Parts: sequence; structure tokens; C-alpha cells
Amino acid sequence: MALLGLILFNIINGIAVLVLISIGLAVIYGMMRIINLAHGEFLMLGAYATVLSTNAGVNLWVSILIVSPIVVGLFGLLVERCIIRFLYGRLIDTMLATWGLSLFMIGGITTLFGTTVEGVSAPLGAFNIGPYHASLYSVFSIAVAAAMLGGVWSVLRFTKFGLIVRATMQNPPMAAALGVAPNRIYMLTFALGAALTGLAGGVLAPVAGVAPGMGAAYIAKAFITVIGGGAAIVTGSGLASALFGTIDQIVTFQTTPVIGQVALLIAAIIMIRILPQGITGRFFRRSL
Amino acid sequence: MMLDVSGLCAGYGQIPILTGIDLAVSPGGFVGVLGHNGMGKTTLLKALMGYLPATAGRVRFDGTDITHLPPASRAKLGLGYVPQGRDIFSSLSVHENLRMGCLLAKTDESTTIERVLSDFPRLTRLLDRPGGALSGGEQQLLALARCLCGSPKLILLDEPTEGIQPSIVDEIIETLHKLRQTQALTMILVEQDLHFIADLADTVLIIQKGTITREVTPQQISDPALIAEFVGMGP
Amino acid sequence: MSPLFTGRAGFALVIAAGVIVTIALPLIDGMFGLVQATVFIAMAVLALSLGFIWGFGGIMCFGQSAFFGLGGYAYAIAAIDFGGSSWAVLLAIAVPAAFAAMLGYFMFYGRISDAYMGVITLTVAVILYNVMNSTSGSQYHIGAAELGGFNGMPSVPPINLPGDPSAALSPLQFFILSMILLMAVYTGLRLLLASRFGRVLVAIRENETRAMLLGYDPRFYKLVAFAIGGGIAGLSGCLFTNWGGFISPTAFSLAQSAQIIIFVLLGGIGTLLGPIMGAVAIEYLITLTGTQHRFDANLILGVILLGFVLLVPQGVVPAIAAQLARVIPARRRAGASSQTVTAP
Amino acid sequence: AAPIKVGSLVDLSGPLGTTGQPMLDALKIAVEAHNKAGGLLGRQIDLINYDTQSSIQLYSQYAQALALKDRVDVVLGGITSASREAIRPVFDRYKVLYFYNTFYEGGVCDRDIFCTGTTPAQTVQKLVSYATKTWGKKVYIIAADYNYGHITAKWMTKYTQDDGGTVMATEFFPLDVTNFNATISKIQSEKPDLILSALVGSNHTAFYRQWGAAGMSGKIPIASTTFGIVNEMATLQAKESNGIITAFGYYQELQTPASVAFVDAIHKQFGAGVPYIGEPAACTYEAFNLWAEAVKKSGTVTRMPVIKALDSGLSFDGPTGKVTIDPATQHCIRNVYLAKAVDKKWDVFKTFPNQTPSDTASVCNLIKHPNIDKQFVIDVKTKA
Amino acid sequence: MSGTALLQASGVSKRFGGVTAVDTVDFSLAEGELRCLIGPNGAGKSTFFKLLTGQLAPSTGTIKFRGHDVTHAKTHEIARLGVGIKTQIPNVFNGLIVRENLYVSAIRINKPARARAIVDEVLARLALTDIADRLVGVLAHGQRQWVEIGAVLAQEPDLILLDEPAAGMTHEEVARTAQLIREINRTKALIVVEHDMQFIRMIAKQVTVFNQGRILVEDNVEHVLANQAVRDVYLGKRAA
Ligand SMILES: Nc1ncnc2c1ncn2[C@@H]1O[C@H](COP(=O)(O)OP(=O)(O)OP(=O)(O)O)[C@@H](O)[C@H]1O
Ligand SMILES: Nc1ncnc2c1ncn2[C@@H]1O[C@H](COP(=O)(O)OP(=O)(O)OP(=O)(O)O)[C@@H](O)[C@H]1O
Ligand SMILES: [Mg+2]
Ligand SMILES: [Mg+2]
Repeated sequence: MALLGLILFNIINGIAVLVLISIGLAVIYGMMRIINLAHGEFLMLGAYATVLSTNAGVNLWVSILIVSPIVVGLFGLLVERCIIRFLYGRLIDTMLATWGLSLFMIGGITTLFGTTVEGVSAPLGAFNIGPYHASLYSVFSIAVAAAMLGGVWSVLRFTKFGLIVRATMQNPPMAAALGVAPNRIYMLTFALGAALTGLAGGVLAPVAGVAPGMGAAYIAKAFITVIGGGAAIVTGSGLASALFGTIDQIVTFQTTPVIGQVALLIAAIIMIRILPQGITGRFFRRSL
Repeated sequence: MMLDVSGLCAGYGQIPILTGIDLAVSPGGFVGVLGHNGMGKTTLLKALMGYLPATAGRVRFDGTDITHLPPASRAKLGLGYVPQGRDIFSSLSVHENLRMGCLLAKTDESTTIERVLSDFPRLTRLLDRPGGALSGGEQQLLALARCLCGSPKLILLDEPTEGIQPSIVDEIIETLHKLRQTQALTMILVEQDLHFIADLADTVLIIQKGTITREVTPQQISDPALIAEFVGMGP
Repeated sequence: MSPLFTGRAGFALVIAAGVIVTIALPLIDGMFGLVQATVFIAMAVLALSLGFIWGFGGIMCFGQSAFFGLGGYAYAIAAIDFGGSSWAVLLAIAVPAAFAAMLGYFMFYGRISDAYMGVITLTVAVILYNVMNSTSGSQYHIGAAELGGFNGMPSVPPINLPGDPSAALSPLQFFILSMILLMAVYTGLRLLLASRFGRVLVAIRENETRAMLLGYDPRFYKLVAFAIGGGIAGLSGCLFTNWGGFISPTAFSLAQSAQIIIFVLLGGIGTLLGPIMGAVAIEYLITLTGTQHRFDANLILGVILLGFVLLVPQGVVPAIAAQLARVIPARRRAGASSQTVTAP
Repeated sequence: AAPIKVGSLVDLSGPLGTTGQPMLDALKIAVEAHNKAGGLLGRQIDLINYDTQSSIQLYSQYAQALALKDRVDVVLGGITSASREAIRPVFDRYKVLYFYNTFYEGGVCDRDIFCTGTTPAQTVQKLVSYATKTWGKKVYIIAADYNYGHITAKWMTKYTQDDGGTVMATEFFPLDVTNFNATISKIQSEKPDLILSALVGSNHTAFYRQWGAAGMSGKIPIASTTFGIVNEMATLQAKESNGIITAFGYYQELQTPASVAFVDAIHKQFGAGVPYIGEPAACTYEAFNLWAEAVKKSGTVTRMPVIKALDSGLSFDGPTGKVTIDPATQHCIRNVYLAKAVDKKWDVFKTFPNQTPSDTASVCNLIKHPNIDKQFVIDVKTKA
Repeated sequence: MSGTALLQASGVSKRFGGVTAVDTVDFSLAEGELRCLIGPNGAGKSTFFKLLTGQLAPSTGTIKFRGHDVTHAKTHEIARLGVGIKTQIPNVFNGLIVRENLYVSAIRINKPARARAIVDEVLARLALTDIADRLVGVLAHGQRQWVEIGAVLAQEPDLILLDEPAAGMTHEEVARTAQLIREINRTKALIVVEHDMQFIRMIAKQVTVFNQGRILVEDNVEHVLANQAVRDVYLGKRAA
């Protein structure tokens, strides 16, 4: 019984992690159709921001919740101004550019801080589910993930900004004719996506192996989740995370991580086969 | 002068299309533009709206030089645009499309939308349908309504009657007439439907190969023979 | 595209260049140069395979490495089991082609739209990677060939003259063979694209609905194109395995897939010459970065790529073509040939 | 006289850069030491090194560069078994002598290659028997999902059973797994006396993090054959790593004069910033010196004579202690140490002198069959 | 209806969620007939075309072409039976030049030589020759319309569906189009959707009026234009 609770907790946690690593990508890809191959490195940057500022004496929570998103958000802003904005409407080139960017970031971080950095350990300690210990920090990351999903969704759904963003992404020239300056919107969206990714990186830092190349481990899953989610970026990523996370965790617990991972991938393929438009392409069409 | 264009040249990349456009629109004026397919009507409107950089010439709008302003700024100054092919935000609902129109509205959103809907009652029952799902004509109406939400000073209309059923064409004419009285509305109208132009415009410009070749009165264009002469020769 | 790169003249130009390289390189550069060049060629073939299905079939394949790896393993296993290499080479092409056909059927007839194809192909590659990784231990073998898990399969017998397993090709012979194969693939693809099939394929890329309304079945055309691409990628895998005498799961890895995409993007999508150049350029760069010790290899490569994208947006070959087009006025061409269909 | 050329092939960037950097540094130290002392056979030594960027393809490529372009007399390098297997055929084909200096799963049997690192028989056995004696007999094995992990896990099982223990479960993790919560739960529900870990790479470092986060640190002891190779000690907090026990052929904390000198030399030249100097670095250093001895002994750098000299049971006193070449396997007979993590340092508390590579020896005898060149997969006898 | 119906739709409906775009329509077209389809915006004309061409599957009802049941046939299968369509929002190969657009259309059933001949013929016929080598993507709206019509002609179908062919065309081009349609009609059957009444008058014989997804009236052109119901829902007071 307690074990069941523990497993359930892991499932939710697994889902949360997927949400964390994919939400930023969902915003950037979903809104701007930019395939950001440097997404993993944005995560990495977020993690580094937390680790370094904490080691520099900044309070851990501040590092995670404020430093990381700001640092990566600003970095995103910079990238958008210096690179991406010259490549709008050229999906192909943005891929090339972001791939270059990812290499650049890995190289840069390695050059600056070496291949290893002293990480931070998870705060808050543990709590008990019956006889079992579970990480209290996971509760925190679950909360953050939920907040991110809800936040982005409400922004898009309820705010004027959300409306403008959705419209601009669909037909920039027309939006311009209605008084929107598309470049500003792009800039903000990209920065927002980056900031979210940064926050995610920060949250993961205390429970991940922080290293320059860490991004690679996440990027594939992030993409599968986001695109598998379908047209409605937030709802989609949320549902996809739920589906994949559950499968991954259960199978892993029942069998082995190898099978768990393969199961997740196969689940993705089957799902896309059943729902050629992604989860939300079929149901929840009008959602976000 | 509300709009004052002199020697405007523009094109796509290296391809020049507009070769020296001169035109002036006084406040409250309705200018019609006639021309063959591919003569540059849409290009003209795009250039006026700022989508195409002016390679030469000047554009003054309402006293300010807008020759090098981006579209958004022109819109803020009071330029409205209803493009050919409507450009509805297809995944946004009709209502959301209208809300986008309200970004530059003087009055608040809901009242603006109500006002516009009263001019386009047909849209009322479509409000929460995805824009992309509307029929061609419905989209045309929506595009017009969306533009009017911002109550622009000068509207650029690109073939608004294309694919619209006759009775609605009449409605649009009436609506525009009404708006012309009620609001200080000025308009440049690209159109193929001579009846429509004759009804609304007070001057008609004939455009050929990127320049304005003739200016005529609405009365004249109701005479097919003359039109054949003006516009006649094929592209 | 500038007619310079299209039409018969352009084609002749390219092939001539190829022949010159084939003859000149062995003379000017030593043994190592050849061996080095050979792996570049293998990668060029790989780039071609993606350049074709993506640039002309409009099929976004993020897992091209799947076919590359399959080709490599198919060759290795067959070469070890059958002794001679002739069958191995054929299998190295046939197996991935067949696999691509299956995957293609699944995707195209399942009405799966572009972005999702990207994900599915990527996923398939990742799965193959994981599976191959967990085949360490003698219990995993096909015939006499042990799969070897993450460590891969070392000491794969090299290509030999048909019928005589003992007569393995020398590095020089193998270089020439690779060069010939590269030119053959290039030529083949050009002919294909000039054919009715190729034209329809491109038309489908442009507007699937219209193609259907004209009576073409997009699913079929895409399927065939995809299978061909798979086969070519397989061939490349075979060359690669021969070159290193070795194949391992990293052939399936994400990094590998990404790299193939980069080859194509760098060279210029929608061309055939582009991917070849892109592959050689990137491979050369990466090799170079490893020989210097001032800066981190990734850092340099990243900077170069970024600079490149910003300065030469549309990719190497289109850029060059555009330049040439400016200096040399375009010749008119008769018949229903078109700039966008016949590719460089 | 023309200089002698020595080639190095390790990853300096990418995931394995951490491991590769100190290996290259150690080699540089060794080479310079000789050059200062007038070189070998009166010739200076040129060190030619390439950064393989954690890419297998580059290993093959640069291996060919070393063999064909630079025409080096000997090559030291390779980190993962995959990289070794990629370049072994190249050096076999072009007849270049090759030293592989990382600890690995064992079984390589090839006249042209010397493996100076430790193998499971040397380390795992010590680790397991100590762990089971001190902590208990119920063992839970977690290992990286590739050859090294699988084979090491087998040895762990075997030795556990030899010591009368039982393996409750064995789990393998692909190298890109980053979420270990499911496993941590499983472990809790199984309640083993100890965990044997052969996790590899910075992604897997996450295990120790999440283990700590779940408040398990110290609750169930961990012994590992891999902890430390990608600088885990530096990345983790003391409270996360304290108490973990490992077995290696070398630790930089080792206080023998040779060891201290070695570590100081590296730190003096490359600053204290260099990553942890572990077994791979030390073995690389010793490998070069063994080769140098052999060259002096045979008076030439040509391959066969040098191999013969090495196979004459040559030995060298290095930072790790006395190392001797075992001619039958061309692996090393060397000391093995047990150490416990204490506040981000290794406290070496046990030494096992002159351990033989008995696992490889059980399948490989190059004296009898000099022409073999393959890696045997040693089948380990374990009970179901 | 005459036994030799080329196209026969019976009880066809199409629903989108709540919306019923086409509502139990019975429609039949004889070999070689020219039929005009008019009706208010949103009446379901284009949707009906989509059903005929298999771009959408009917919710209910059956569609027969020359006796084959094509109710659930794939778009390309229907096209192969000889149905060509110019869609309301132009569907053309933007990345290809005009000539290539027509060539791809002609080559399906013809040898290259013959295909080229057809292409040149159509180009001449539609006065597209001097933009023959321009990318369609950069053409003006009206020009794209012509290209699409050209593609349909080059396909040589037996039944041609034209969804607002005159939209955005100048006065005498409309006349030209009408002329063209009459020519085509000598050998082929057509269904034409238009809102331009002058145009309709120029070509129309039999006219079907759609309203809210149903057939309102079906009669010859004079009667239809005189019909009060049609005036109310569609023509408005300007009966023109
Ligand atoms: N994006 C573009 N790039 C290059 N040339 C273009 C582009 N768009 C239009 N043109 C060319 O510019 C010329 C004028 O186009 P424009 O759309 O202004 O014609 P138009 O008068 O609006 O015709 P229509 O009545 O059919 O809308 C045409 O010859 C067209 O081919
Ligand atoms: N995919 C869809 N989802 C929901 N409603 C749709 C969809 N497609 C069409 N409709 C609705 O079906 C009705 C008929 O559309 P259709 O395009 O057939 O009208 P039409 O007769 O062609 O009008 P027009 O003459 O303006 O082109 C419209 O009210 C439209 O809103
Ligand atoms: Mg126009
Ligand atoms: Mg319609």
C-alpha cells in the first residue's frame, strides 16, 4: 500500500520532470515553429546558473527561482537579437544556427568552468510514505512544473498578450497591419521560452548530473513530448508528459530502465500513429 | 491631404513592380483603383502599408512622412488594410479575430465589437467558429469587420467583393456609405467589380504596368467601351 | 537556382570535377589523405540520402542515422558470416531500404504529418541505438557475428574483389571505389529527379492537395523516395564500416542524426551538390578542430556555424549559384525542364 | 637523430573530457621527464596528440592519422572499450604498438596491444568481499547498460555468491538515464544490505543526487567500481558521497613518495585545477615508462623487439607501486587499493599488492597462441 | 433524371461538429452538361465540391461517378476517373514555374512529348505563355487563378469543377473565361460556382441554387434569377 503510494509519487514526479524539460521548448517551437536544437543547452545553462550562484553564496531558492530564469531569459533575449531575428521564416537556418549555438554553449561552458563543477545537493530532505523515504524536493519540482503549465496556459488563454502572440505566430504581416510589431512579440516569446527552460534547468540542478553535455540526455525526450502533444502546445505537452511519464515510470519499476525507455519511445510512436495530429490534434482541438 | 504619394517605386527583391506612383487622397475621399491582373494593384497597397520598402519616392500620411515606417507604426497612425485573400487568423475564433482588430480601437473591446457586429450581423452566429472554417465570403466579411474595429482613418481595400454574394455586396456598399457619413472614413479601393467601384468611388485611377495611367470619373467607367479602352490591352 | 548548376552542362561540370578528384588526390596526397578522404566520401553519400528525401521529397527525417547504422551492421554481419563481401554490400543496401519502406508505409499510409515524421524517425533511431547497446555478450550473435553491444563489432572484413575473399581492396582501390559510388549515386538521383517520378515528387512537396487533385497518390511517391533514401544511407553505412573496419551503436546515435541534418542544411537544402559539399566541409572542420589545442573543439565549430548561417544564409551551393548567376546571365532553356526540379 | 614519435588519443572535450584530460597531462609529464634526461636512445621524444571529442569516428580517423601520417612509434590512449575496439583494428592493420590504460571489463587478447589498467578480477573481487563481510550478504546491483556494466555486474554476482551472499536484483541503466526515482523506490522495497554500483558518466551522477535527496545517504551503504572516474567526487556534496567505497589501481591521495611526486609534478605544471588524477592517468604514466624501459632494453623502437622486451616480464615502480607486465595476457600485475570517500577525499584504507589479471588469463594465453587478436567475452560462472 | 448521369449524388450530407454544411443533397449531372451552382456565402458549395473530389468524406449519402461508387474513394482515385477541380483558394505548386505546373498535370497520362505539346497548347490558350517560366509563388492573385485553371485543363478530365473561376478577374477577362468555358463545354461536362451574375448569365443553362446546405431551386437560368426565394436569400434587390 505504502509502496503503491511511493510509486504513484514517482509517476507524478516523472511527469513533472517531463513537463519541466519540455515546456520551454513547447513555447518556442509551438509559437514560433523554431526547432531549437540548443534547448538542452538552455537547460544546462539554467542548471549552471543555479549551481554557480549557489556556490557563490546566493540562497539556493533565489538561485533556482530567480537567477536561473533571469540569466537564461536574458541569454535567450541576446540570442534572439543577435541570431534568431535574422532567420525568421527560415526554419531550416534556425535549426542550423541553434545547433551551432548548442555546440558553442557546450564549448563555452567547458572553457569557462571546465568539464566538472561542484554541484548543489537537494535541500528539504525527505519525508516518509509508510516505511519508505521520498524526496521532499520532488514535491517542490512537481509544484513548479504545475505552476509553469498553469501559468503559460492562463497567459495564452486569458491575457491580451496571449491572443496577440497566437495571432502573430500565425500571420505576422496581418498582425502588423493591426498594429502589432511582430519582432517585439517574437523577441518576448523567445525570451519567455528561454526563461522557462532556465527555470526548469535550475529546478533540475540539485537532482541532476550537472555537466556541459547534460543537455543531450533531455533533448530527445523533450521533442518527443512537445511534438507528440500536438497543435495545442500547453495542453498537448501536459497530456503527452502525463502519458509518457506514467508509462516510463511504471514499466521501469516493473522491469528495467532500458525497457522503460524503449516502452516510452514505442508508446510515442504508437500514439502518433493513432493520432496523426498529436494528442491535441484530435481531441481538445480548440485548446491551447 | 490625407494621403500624399509622389514618385513611389517599389518591388519584390530585384524585381521592380511599381515605377513611379503619384496619387493624393483628400480626407473623406474614396479612390478606386482599376487594373488588369498583375498590373500592381496589390503591390501598390502593400507598398502603402509598408510591407514593401520604397526604393524611391515619398509617402505622406496625415501630415507625417511615413515613407520608411514599418507596417505596425502605419497602422497605429490610422492606416487600415484588408488584404486580398483575407488573411484571417485561421486557428483563432471569429471573436478572437475581431479582438485582434480592436488592438487600436478607441472604444473598449466589447462595445467596439458590438458596434461592428451591428454592421455585419451575419458574423454574429459564427463568433466562436475557427476563422479557417468560414466560407470564402464569410472570411471576406470578417476581414472587413476586423479592419473596421480599429476605426482607421484610411482604409486600403483589396478586392473586397471577391467571392461575395450579390446581396452582401450591396450590404457592404451600404455599410461603407453609412460609415462614410458616420465616421470620417477615407478609402483606397482596389476592385474589379465596376458596379461596386462606380457606386462608391468619387475618382477612379487606372493602373498599368506599375504606373497610374489615367484618372476617370465613376460615371465614365459604367461605360464598358471606355473601360475596354483604358484597361483593355492584355497583361 | 542558377542554370549553371542545372541542365546538362552543370551536370557534366560536377562529374568532371569528381573524376579529377578521383585521379588527382592519390597523386598529390599520401596514403593518409586517401583514407581521410574516403570517410568524407562515405559521409557525403549519407548526406546525399537525406538531401534527396528532405530537399526533394519534403520528408523531414531526423533519424537518417537509423538506415546508416543498419547498413553498417548488415554489411558487418554478412561479411563475417558469408566470408565474401559481394552479398554483404547488397544486403547493406537492401536491408535499410526494406526497413525504410516498412517505416515509410507506416508513416505515409498512416497519414502522419511532417513534424511527426521527424519525431517518429528520430525515435526509431534512438530505439535502435538502445537495442543495439544492450547486445553485449556472446548470447547475442547472428551466425558467427557477435553484435558486441556498445563496444560494437571490430575487425570487420573489408570489401574484396567479387568472388575472391582473399583479395581485399587496398586503401587506394577503396578510395576510388567510394568515389565512383558517390558519383553513381549522384548521377542516379539526378536522372531520377529529371524523370516523371522526380517531377511529381517535387510537385507533391510543393502542394500535396493539388497533386492528389491531379490524380497522383502522394503516399506512394513518398514511400518510394524514402526507401531509396534508406538504401543510399545504407550504402554509406557500408562504406563507413569498411573504412574503419568497425561499426558500433554510435552510428545510430542522436549526434550522428543531427550531423547528417547539418550536412544538408549547410550545403543547401533542395540541391544534391550541396549536401555533398556540406558533409565534406563539416567533416573536415571537425577533424581540424581535434588537431589544435588552443580552444575547445565544440566552441570553434559552434562559432563557425553561427557565423556561416548569418553570412551565407541559403547554404553553400545556392549561394555560389546565386553569385555565378549574377556574373553569368542565365541561358534560356527549352522544354518543360524547370529550375526547381532538375537539381545540381 | 630524428625524434621518436609518441601518439596520444584521448577525449579532451565532450562527456569524457574529464577522464581524458589528466591522462594526457600524465603522459606529458612522463615524456618531458625523459626528454629532460636526454630522451630515449639519445633521441628526443615528440608527443603528438589529438582530441577525439568523445566521438568514435574521430578515434578511427585520428588513429589512421597517427599510423599513416605521423607514423608514430607507439600510441597510448582510448578510454571506453568502444573507442579501444574502434582503433585496435587500425593499429593491427598498420602494425603500430598500442597501450590501452583504462580499467575495463577484461578479455582483450592481442599481440599488438598492452592493457595496463585493472580488470574485474583485480578490483571487483576485493571490493565485493570486503563489502559483503562488513555490511551483509544481501546485495543490490546497479550498473551502466553497456559491455563494461554487464560484465562487471556478472563478476559482482559471482563474487557475491562466492562469499555466500545473494544478489536480490541487478539493474542496468542506459547512459542517458537521468531519473532514478523508480529504482530508488525499488531498492527501498527490496531492503538490501548494500548496493554495488557500476554506474558510469555524469548523467548517472544524478543517481547519487536523487539517492541523497530521498534521504537515503548512509541508510544503505554503496560500493562502486566506477565512482570517481568522471569526477563524481568533485560534483557531489560531501554528504552525498561520504561512505562510498571503491576499488582502483590508484588514488591521488596515495602517500607513497612516487605517488606524491607524480601528483605534485602534474599540479605544478597544469595547476591544481586539473580534474582528479585517478587510475587512468597513473596507468598512462606507467605505460609510457614501461614502454621506455622496453625501448632501452631492446635498444630500438621497432615494434617486435619492444614487445619481446615488454613480454620478458618487465616491471616498473610507479605512482601506483610496482607494475609488472604479464606476458600471457599483456595486462599488468599491479597493486589494488580500497578507499572510502570522506569529505570529498579518498581515504585509502587497504592495499592488495601484485594482483594478477586472472580473469583475462583464464581465456587468453598469447605465449601459446601469439596470433589471436580479439576481445574474449569471459563467461562468468554464476548461479541462477 | 436521364439514365446517362455522369455524376449522381444522393442524400449527401456533411456535418462539422454542430455545423451541417451540406444537408441531404440530391444532385445529378448528365454527360456533357454545364451546370452553374450559386448560393449565399456559406451555403455549402465549396464543401459540396470537396465531397465530390474526396477531399472530405460525406457524413451520409452516396456519390456515383459514371456508375462507380466514389463515396469513400481517395481524392487521387476520383481524379483518375476524370474529375478535375479548380479550388476556391488556389491550390498550385508555388515553388514550380508555370510551365512545370501544367507539365506535372499533363504527364500523368501522357508521354513526355505529348505532355509538352499539351502544355504549350494550354499556355497559348490561356495567354500564359509570357509568364510561362516564372515561379507561380510570385504571381499575382489573378494570374495564379489562371495557372490553376490551366493545370486542370492540362489534366484533360471529363468533368471539371470550377469554384469561383472569375473571382478577382477584370471585366473582359471574365468575358474571356466565359468564352473559354463554353468552348470546354463542347467536349466536357462542368460545374461552375460563381457569385458574378453577369458571368453566370453569359454561360448558364441549368442552375442549381444552394442555401444553408440544401438545394433551394434547380431550374434554367431565367427562372432562377426571377425566383423570389433566390432574390431574398441571395441576389438582393439588385436583381441586375
Ligand atoms: N512576392 C512576389 N515576388 C515577385 N513578384 C511578385 C510577387 N508578388 C507579385 N509579384 C508580381 O508583381 C506583379 C503585380 O502583382 P500584384 O499582385 O500587385 O497584381 P494585381 O494588380 O494585384 O493583380 P490581381 O488583380 O490579380 O490581384 C505581378 O506581375 C506579379 O507577378
Ligand atoms: N472544417 C470546417 N469546420 C466547421 N465548419 C465548416 C468547415 N468547413 C466549412 N464549414 C462551414 O460550412 C459552411 C459552408 O462552407 P462552404 O465553404 O462550403 O460555403 P460556400 O458555399 O463555398 O461559401 P462561399 O460562396 O462564400 O465560398 C460554412 O458556414 C462554413 O463555416
Ligand atoms: Mg491583387
Ligand atoms: Mg466557397
